Amino acid sequence: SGNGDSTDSEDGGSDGSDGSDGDGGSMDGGDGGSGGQETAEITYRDRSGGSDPSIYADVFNESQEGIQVNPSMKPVEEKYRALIAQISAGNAPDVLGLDVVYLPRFVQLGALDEINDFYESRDYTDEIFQPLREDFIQWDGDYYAMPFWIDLSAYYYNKLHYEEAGLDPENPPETFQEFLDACEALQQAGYDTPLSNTLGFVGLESFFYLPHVWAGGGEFLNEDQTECLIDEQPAVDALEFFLELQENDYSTDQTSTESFTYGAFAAEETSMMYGGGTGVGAVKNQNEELFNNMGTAMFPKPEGGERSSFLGGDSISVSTQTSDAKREASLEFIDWVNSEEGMRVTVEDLGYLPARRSGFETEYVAERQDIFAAFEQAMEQGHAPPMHPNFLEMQGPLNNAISRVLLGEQDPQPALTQAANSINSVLQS
Amino acid sequence: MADRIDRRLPDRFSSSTTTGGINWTPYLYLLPALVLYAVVLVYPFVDTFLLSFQQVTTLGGEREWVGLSNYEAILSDPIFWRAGFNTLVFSIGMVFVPLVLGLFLAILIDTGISGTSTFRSLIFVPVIVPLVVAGIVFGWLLGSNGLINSVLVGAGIIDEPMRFLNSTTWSLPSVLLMVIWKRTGYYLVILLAGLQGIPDSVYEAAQIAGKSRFETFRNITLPLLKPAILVTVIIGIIDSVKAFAHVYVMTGGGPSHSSEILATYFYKIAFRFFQFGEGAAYGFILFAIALTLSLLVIRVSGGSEI
Amino acid sequence: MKLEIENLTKEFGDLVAVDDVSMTIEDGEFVTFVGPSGCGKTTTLRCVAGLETPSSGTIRIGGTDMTAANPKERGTAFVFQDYALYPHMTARRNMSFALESTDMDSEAIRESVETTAEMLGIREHLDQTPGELSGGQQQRVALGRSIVRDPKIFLLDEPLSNLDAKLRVQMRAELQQLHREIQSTTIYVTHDQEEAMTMSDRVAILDGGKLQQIAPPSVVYSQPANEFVAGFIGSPSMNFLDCTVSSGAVETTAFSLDAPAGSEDAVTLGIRPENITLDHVGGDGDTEATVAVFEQVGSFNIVYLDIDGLDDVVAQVPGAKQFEAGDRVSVTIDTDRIHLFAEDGETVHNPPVFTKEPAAAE
Amino acid sequence: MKLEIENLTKEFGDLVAVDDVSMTIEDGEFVTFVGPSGCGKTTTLRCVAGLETPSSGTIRIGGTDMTAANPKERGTAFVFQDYALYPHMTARRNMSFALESTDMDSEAIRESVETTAEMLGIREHLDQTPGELSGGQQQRVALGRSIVRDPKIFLLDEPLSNLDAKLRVQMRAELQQLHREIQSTTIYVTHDQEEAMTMSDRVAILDGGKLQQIAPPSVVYSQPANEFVAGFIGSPSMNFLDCTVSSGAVETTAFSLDAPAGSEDAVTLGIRPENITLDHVGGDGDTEATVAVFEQVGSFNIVYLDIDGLDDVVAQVPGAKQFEAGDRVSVTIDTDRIHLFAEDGETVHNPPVFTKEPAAAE
Amino acid sequence: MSVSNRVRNAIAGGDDVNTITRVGTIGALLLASAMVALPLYWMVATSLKTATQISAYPPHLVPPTPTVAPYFEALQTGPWVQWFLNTVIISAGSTVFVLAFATPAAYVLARRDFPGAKPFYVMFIGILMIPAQILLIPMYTLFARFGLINTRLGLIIAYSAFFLGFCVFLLHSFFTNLPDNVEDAAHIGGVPEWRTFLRVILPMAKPGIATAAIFVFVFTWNEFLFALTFLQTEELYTISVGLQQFQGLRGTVVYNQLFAMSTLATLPIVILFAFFSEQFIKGMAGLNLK
Ligand SMILES: Nc1ncnc2c1ncn2[C@@H]1O[C@H](COP(=O)(O)OP(=O)(O)OP(=O)(O)O)[C@@H](O)[C@H]1O
Ligand SMILES: Nc1ncnc2c1ncn2[C@@H]1O[C@H](COP(=O)(O)OP(=O)(O)OP(=O)(O)O)[C@@H](O)[C@H]1O
Ligand SMILES: [Mg+2]
Ligand SMILES: [Mg+2]
Repeated sequence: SGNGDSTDSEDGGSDGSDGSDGDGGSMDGGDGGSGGQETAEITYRDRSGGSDPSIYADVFNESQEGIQVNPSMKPVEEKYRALIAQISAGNAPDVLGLDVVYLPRFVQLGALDEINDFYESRDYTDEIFQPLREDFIQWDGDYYAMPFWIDLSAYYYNKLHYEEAGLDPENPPETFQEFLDACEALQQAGYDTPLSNTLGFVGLESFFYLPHVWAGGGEFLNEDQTECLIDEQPAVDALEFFLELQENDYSTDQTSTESFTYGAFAAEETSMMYGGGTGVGAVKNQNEELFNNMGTAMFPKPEGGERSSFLGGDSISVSTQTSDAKREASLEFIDWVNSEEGMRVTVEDLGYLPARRSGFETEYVAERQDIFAAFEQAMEQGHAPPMHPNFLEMQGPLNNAISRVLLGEQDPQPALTQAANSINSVLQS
Repeated sequence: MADRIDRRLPDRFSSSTTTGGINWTPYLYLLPALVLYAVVLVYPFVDTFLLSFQQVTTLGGEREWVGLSNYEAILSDPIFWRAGFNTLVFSIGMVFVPLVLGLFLAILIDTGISGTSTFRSLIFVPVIVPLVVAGIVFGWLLGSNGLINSVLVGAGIIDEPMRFLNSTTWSLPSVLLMVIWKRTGYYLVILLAGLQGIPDSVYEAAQIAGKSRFETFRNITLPLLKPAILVTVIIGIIDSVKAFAHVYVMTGGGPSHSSEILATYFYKIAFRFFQFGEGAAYGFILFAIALTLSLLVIRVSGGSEI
Repeated sequence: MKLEIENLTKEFGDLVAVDDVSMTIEDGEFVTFVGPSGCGKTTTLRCVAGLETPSSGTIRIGGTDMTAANPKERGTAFVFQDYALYPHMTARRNMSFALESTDMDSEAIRESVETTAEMLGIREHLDQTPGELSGGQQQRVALGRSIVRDPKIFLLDEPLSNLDAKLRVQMRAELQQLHREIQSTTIYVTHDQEEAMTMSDRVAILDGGKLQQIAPPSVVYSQPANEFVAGFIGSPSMNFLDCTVSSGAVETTAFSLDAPAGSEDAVTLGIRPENITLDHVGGDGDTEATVAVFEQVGSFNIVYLDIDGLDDVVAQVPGAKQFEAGDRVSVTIDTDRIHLFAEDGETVHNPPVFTKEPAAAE
Repeated sequence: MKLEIENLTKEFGDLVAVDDVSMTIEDGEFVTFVGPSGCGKTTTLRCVAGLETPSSGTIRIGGTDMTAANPKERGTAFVFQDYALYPHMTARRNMSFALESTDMDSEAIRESVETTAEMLGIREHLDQTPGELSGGQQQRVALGRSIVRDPKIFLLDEPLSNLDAKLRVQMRAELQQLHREIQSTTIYVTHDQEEAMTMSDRVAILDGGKLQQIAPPSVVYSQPANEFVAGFIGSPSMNFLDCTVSSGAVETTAFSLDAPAGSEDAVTLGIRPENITLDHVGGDGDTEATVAVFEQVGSFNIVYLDIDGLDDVVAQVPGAKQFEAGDRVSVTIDTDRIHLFAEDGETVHNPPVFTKEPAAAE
Repeated sequence: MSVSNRVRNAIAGGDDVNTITRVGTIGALLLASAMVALPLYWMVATSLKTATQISAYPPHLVPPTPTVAPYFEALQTGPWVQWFLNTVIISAGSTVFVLAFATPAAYVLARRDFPGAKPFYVMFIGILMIPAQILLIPMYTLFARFGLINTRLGLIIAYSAFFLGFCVFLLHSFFTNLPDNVEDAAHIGGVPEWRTFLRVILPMAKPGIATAAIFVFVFTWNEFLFALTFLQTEELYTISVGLQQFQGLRGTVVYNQLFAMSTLATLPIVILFAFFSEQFIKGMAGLNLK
C-alpha cells in the first residue's frame, strides 16, 4: 500500500500546484512552475515533544524529487521564541507547524499566508473530521492552515487491572460517577493510586480539563469571544470532579509539574492515565505487554452530557515571507502530509492522529481497535481549542484557578469566577 | 578600601603618554570595544526603546504608536506588582541568606585550622554548575517522591510528601533553596578575601585589649568587612533583578504566580503571550531598576571606580 | 613591673625562632632588642604579650607565672610596627575601645583619653580616623591607645620604622620623655642602632634566636661579648683583621701591636674605625697606608685604606681632616681600644668601658 | 651629555610640584637631589625623562631642546626605586627588551647584555626572573637594563632605598665604581644624606619645589646657601640660636662671640654640634652649661645642653668623652666655623670649606 | 599570624585553641560541604540507576546496581559529542573574542587619563546592567541581517557583547593594581606603546586575564536562552541547549538519562575549575572588593 500512497500523494501534489497557479496567476506563477526543474529547498519548523516531526521531511524527500524540505525542531517552549525571532527578522521558515492554539495570534501578526483557494481546491476536505474543518484552521472566516498531526486527550486503562477490580474491560466508565466508582474499585483491589494525571504543564490544564467542561455543555468563551464562560456550572462541576479525584487520592498529584504519569502507568503502578496521542508510543516503548492489554476511552462526562476531547496538535501553514516559488513547493509538502502516506507517518511513526477519516482506514489502525476506536470517536465528538489570539494569556488565570482549588486554597466556584474575571479583562484589553 | 585607591588613581595615570595636543592613542584601544557595542547593542537597544511605545501589527513589519499605553498596561497589571514583591523576597533570599551563611563559613575557614581552605573550593563548586542542571537536580530533590520528602517523612517531620514546587507557599522558597546553594560559595569567597585582608595585628590589638570574641566580631570584623558586604549586597540585588533562569528552570514562575519574579514575568509577556510592545516596555522598566541599583553601586563604592 | 624570661624557646615546626632565651628586666627598665632580620625579636615580644604560646620556658610578670595566661591578664601593651589602629574608628574611639570593656565609667574614660591625647599632642585630632592622620600622628594614637590602659609592661615592635628620618628622631625623643613620665617597664624592638644605643638602659642583641648579650649601651659598644656583637654594633662596622698572637705581640700582615695579657687564643683583631688615626705621611704611625676611597660625610669623614695587603680597612676621621684617593697616610692605632676574638668568635680581650673623667676642679 | 634645566615648573592642578628650577649639569657629572618628601625630586626627574610634560621651562640635552620630545628620543635611562623590572621576563630579556625595538641585531644585543651583566656581576643570573633574584641582584638588573641602552643621561630615583643597610653600603660603592667606568651624566635622588654627601660631585637641595642650593658636598656642608640647607644637611642638625650682632660681637642670651666682618644683618647663629667642645668645668670655655641628656652612640656621643635659657643645644663629642645628665660643663665654640643667617634665612656668613692640609713632609 | 591566633580571635575569643574548637570548626565545615555536595551526589547517583530504581520510594541512597547504561542510552538521543564540541568552540571563541575587545579598553580606562575616560567606564558598567533577554528579538533581527543567525560566530559575537562590560569591569581592577613604573620603564626604553602593551602589560595582567577568561568560559558554557534562540539546526546546538531539548523531549520519562546528561554537562566545567580553582577564586574575590 506504500507505493499506492506515494503515487496518490504525487498526484495530489501536482493538483495542488495547479490550483495555486491558477489563483495566483497575476503573481506570475509560471516561474514557480519552471523552477520545478531544479530542486526547491524549503524550510519547515515544528516543535518536538514526545516525538520528532522531522520524519515528515525525511519521508517526503525520499518520496519525490524537485523539493527538498529542511526540517528544524525545537522543544515547545523554545520553538515559539525562536520562531518569533525569525519572523521578526524576515527570516521565517517557509512551512510552519503550529500548535493550533497559536494560530490566531500568528495570523493576527501577519505571519501566516491565507490559503482559501488551496483549501477549497482539495478534493478531500469533506473527509476531514468536522471539528477540524472549522475553528482549527480558520480565523475570521479565512483559511490559514491545513490540519496536520492531531493530538487529542483521552484516558488509557489497564485491562488486566480492570478485571482484577471486577470492572468490565470492554466497557470503561462513561460518567463522572462511574469513573469515580471505578477508581474506588481499583483502590479496593490494591491499586492505591489508580489514576496517573497531571495538570501542571502549561497547556495541559486545558487539554485535560476543558473536555470535561464541554462534556457538560459548557464553553470557555461565548460565541462572539467577548466573554469568558468558565465560571458557569459545567465548568464548576468538572473542577469538582477533579477535586474529588484529588481528595480521594485516586489520582497522582495533579498540580505536579514533574510528571510520572506515563512512567507510572507503563510500570503498572497506576491503572489509568490521562494522556494524549504520545501515550501510545510511550507505553509501547516501555511495556509491550501492557500495550497489548490496554484500552482507551474518551473522558467521562457529567450525567446527561456528551463525552468530549480536546483536539490539539498542529496545523500547518505557509509563511507570508515565503517567495512564490517556494510557496508552491511548500503547499505541495502541506498537501502531502495529508495524503495517505503522510497520514501513515502521522499514525505509525509519530503516534499522532490523522486529520482525515481515511487515515483511520489502514491495516495498522484496524489491528489496534482497542486504542483507535475511542480516538476515532473523539475526532468526531471533540472540540477544537478556543481560538483566540490571546488564548495563551487566558490560560494563565485558568491554570492558577485550578491550582488553587487542587491545592485546597479555594473552592471551585469562587476560583473560577476569579479566573473568568481575569480572562474577561484580557478579552477587553 | 575603595577610596584609598581612588585617590591615587588620577595622579598615577595623568602622565604616561603626552606630546601636546590631543592624544588619540587611548581611543584607539577603546575602539574595538566601542565598535562591538555600536554594532551589536545600539540597534537592539534603540529598537527596544522605540518598541516600548508601539504595538506590533505585523511581525517584522508595521508597528503602531500607542504612546505610554504599554507602560500603563504593565503598571496596572496586578501580576506585575506581585512579581515585584516576589522579586523583593527573592532578592532578600538571594542576597542575605547566602551572605550570612557565607560569612559564617568564611569565619570558620579564616581560622586557618589546617585543611579548612580545601572546603573553600568545595563550597564554591555550585557557583559553576550549569543552572539548567541545578534546576533539574533541585526539581528532582524536591519532588513529591524526591529525596527531601522521603527524608522529611522518614524523620517524622511531615506526614505526607510535600509538593514543594507546586505549592503557592513553598515554590519561591524552593527556588531560593537552589539559589542559596548556588550562591553561598560565591559570597564565601568574597567575604573570606575580605576577612583575610584584615591585618592580624588589628585582631591582636583587640585581643590584648581584652576583647571577647563577640565584641571583636561586632566592633572589628563587621565594620572592617562593611565595604565588602555592602558592595556584595548591591551587586547581589542587581543580579537578582536580572535573575531569570533560576526561576525559569525550576517553576517557571508558578503555581499561580507564586514564584513569579519580574524577569520571568517579562519573559512570559514577551515570549509566551507575544505582547511585544508591552514586553519592550517591561524590559525598560527592568533596565531602569537595574540601572538605578547600579548607580547606587557606583555611589556607594565611591565615584566611578566601582 | 619586673619581667622575667626564663629559658624561653619558641619553635615553628622545625624552625627555632627563639632559642633558650633568659633575661630579667627590672621594673621601669627600658630594654632594646636588636639583631638581624628574623633573629626572633618579634617572636619573643609576642610570647611576652601572650600572642604566641612558648614551646618551653617560663614568663613571669611581677613574679607571677604568666606563661599560659591570657593576653588581657598580663597587663602588657603592644605597639605594632604598622600601628594596627582600628581603621574605622576615630582616634578617640581607638584609644577608648579597650577601656569600654572594663568597669571604668564613660566620663573617666573620656578624661583619660583626653589627658593622654594632650600629653601626646594629638588632642585636636581625636575625631579623625587613622586614614586622615599622618604617619607620626597615627604612631601617637597607637601609643596613646596603649598608654590609656596604664599597662605594666610596654612592648614596642619597631614603632618608628615607618616614619621618615626627621620624624623618627623627633618621636624618639618623645618616647624617651614618655618613658621618663610613665616609668613602665619597656621592651623596644628596633633596627636602628642609633635608637638602640641612645634610648635604652640595656641593649639585648639576638642572633638566630639566641641572646648574644644584654648589657648597657656603653658596654655592648666597648665590650661586646663576641665577634657577632662587635660587628653588629657600631657604624661603620668594626674592622676585623686576621692576626696571630705570640710573644706578647699581636701580629697582622701589615703591622704588630703590643698584645694585652691573656690574649694568646686570639685569631682576630678588631679595631673600630674611630680608633684609627690618620696623618699625612710624616707622622710616626704604626704603619703606612694608601687612601682607596675618601668619603666626606660632614661632621666626620670615612676613609677606606689599603694597608699592605689588608683591603678595606675603614677609618673614621673628623670632618676637618681631608684626604683624597691615592694619598699615602700614616696610620696610628689606639692600642688601648683594640678587641681580640678567639676562633669561636668569643671575646678574648676588650678595652675598658669609657668612664666619666673625674671633674677637673672639684 | 650636558643637561640644562631652565626655569622648569611643573604644576599638578593647584599644586606646584617643581617651581622655577634651573641648573646645568655638565657632561659626566654626578649630581644628587635631596630634600624633604614631596619637594619635587621625582617630578623633576620625570620631567627630564619625558614622563611628565613641564608646565613651563626648557630642558636641553646636549644642547638640543628636548622639552617636548618623546622619552625615547632623549637618551635618558631611569632607574626606579622599586626597580620596575618586567616580572615575567628573565634578567636577560629585561635587559634586551628595549634593544629589540631598535635596529640592533640580535647577536649584538646578546653581546651587549652579557658584557653588561659581566660588569655587574650578574652573568650567572641572566636566566632567572626577577622573582628568583635577591633585592641586590634585582637592583643590578635594573641598572643593567639602563646601561645596555648606553644612555646619555642616567636618572636614578632612590635606587637603593629598598635594600637593607649593609647591602646599601655595598651597592653605593658599586654605583660609584660604575659611574667611574661609564662616565655618564647622572642625577641621583636619595633620602640618605650619607649617600648624597659621599657619592656626588654636586648636591642639589630642593624644598617646596624650589632649588635651594646646588654645590659640591663640602660646600653645602660648610657653606649652606641658607638656613634650610644648613639645617637639612648634617646629622645631628646644626644648632640655631637667636642672636644679635652689634659692635663686632655676636650676642646670644648666654654668650657672645667675635662677629665676622659684614655680618650685621644676622639674627640667627648656626653652630654644628661637632664644633662645640665640652669639658668638665674648669676649662676656660665660652660659657657653661648643664647636660640635659647624654646619648652614647658609639663612635661619638651626643650631648643635649641647657645653656642659660637656650634649650636643646646639641653637641657631638668623641666616644671617649663621657658625661651624665646634670653635669655642669664648660662649652667652647669653634668660632672659625660658625654660621650666621639673616631674617629671611639667607646666609650672612659661612666658614671656609675644609681644604686638604699640605702634606707635612714632602 | 600563626594559626592559633586567628582561631583564638575568631572562634574562642582569647582562649587557647582547643580540640573542641577544632573539631567544631571542621565539623561545621564538613556539614556545609555535605549540603553542598549532596545535590551533586544525587545527580550522579540518579544517573547510575535503572528506570525502575528511580521511581522507587523511598529512594535508594546508593544505586543498588549501578549502571552506566543511562549514559550510553542518553548519548544515543542526539549528537552529544558534536554538541560538546560546539560548546567548546563557542565558549572558547567567546572567551578569546571578548578578551580581545575588553583588554585594550580596560587597559586604557585603568591606566590612562584622557578626556572621556570616566564616562566611558561608567557606560561600560551601565551596559553591564542591561538584562540581556530584553534585547533578544531585536538582536536576532540584527544578526539575521548579517547572516549570523544559526552560526557559531553569531553566538560568539552576541556573547562577546554581553560579557564585554563585565570583563572591562574585572580587568580594570587588575590593570589599576599593576605597578606604574614598569610601564614607564618600557616607555623610556623607547619601546613602542603597542609593544609595551602586548609584551609588558599583558603578561603582567595574565592572572586577571585568566580569571576573566575562566569567567566568560563558564558563563557561556551554561548559557541557554540565546543559544536556544540563535541556533536552529541540531548540529549546532550546545550542551545546554541539548540538555534543555532533552528535558523538554524525554526528560519526564527517562530521568536517569537526563541526569546522566546533566552529569556530563557539568563535568568539564568542574574539571576546568579543579585546575584553576585558586586562580578563579582569587579573581572572584578580587572582583567585588575593589
Ligand atoms: N607564625 C610563624 N610561623 C612560622 N614561622 C614564623 C612565624 N612567625 C615568625 N616565624 C619565623 O621565626 C623567625 C623569627 O621571626 P621574628 O618575626 O621573631 O623575627 P624578627 O627578629 O622580628 O625579624 P624582623 O626584624 O624581620 O622583624 C623567622 O625566621 C620567622 O620566619
Ligand atoms: N601625578 C601627580 N598628580 C598630582 N600630584 C602629584 C603627582 N605627582 C606628584 N605629585 C605631587 O607633587 C609633589 C612632588 O612630588 P614628588 O614625587 O616629585 O616628590 P619627591 O620629592 O619625589 O618626594 P618623595 O621623597 O616622597 O619621593 C608632591 O606634593 C606630590 O604629591
Ligand atoms: Mg619583627
Ligand atoms: Mg620621589
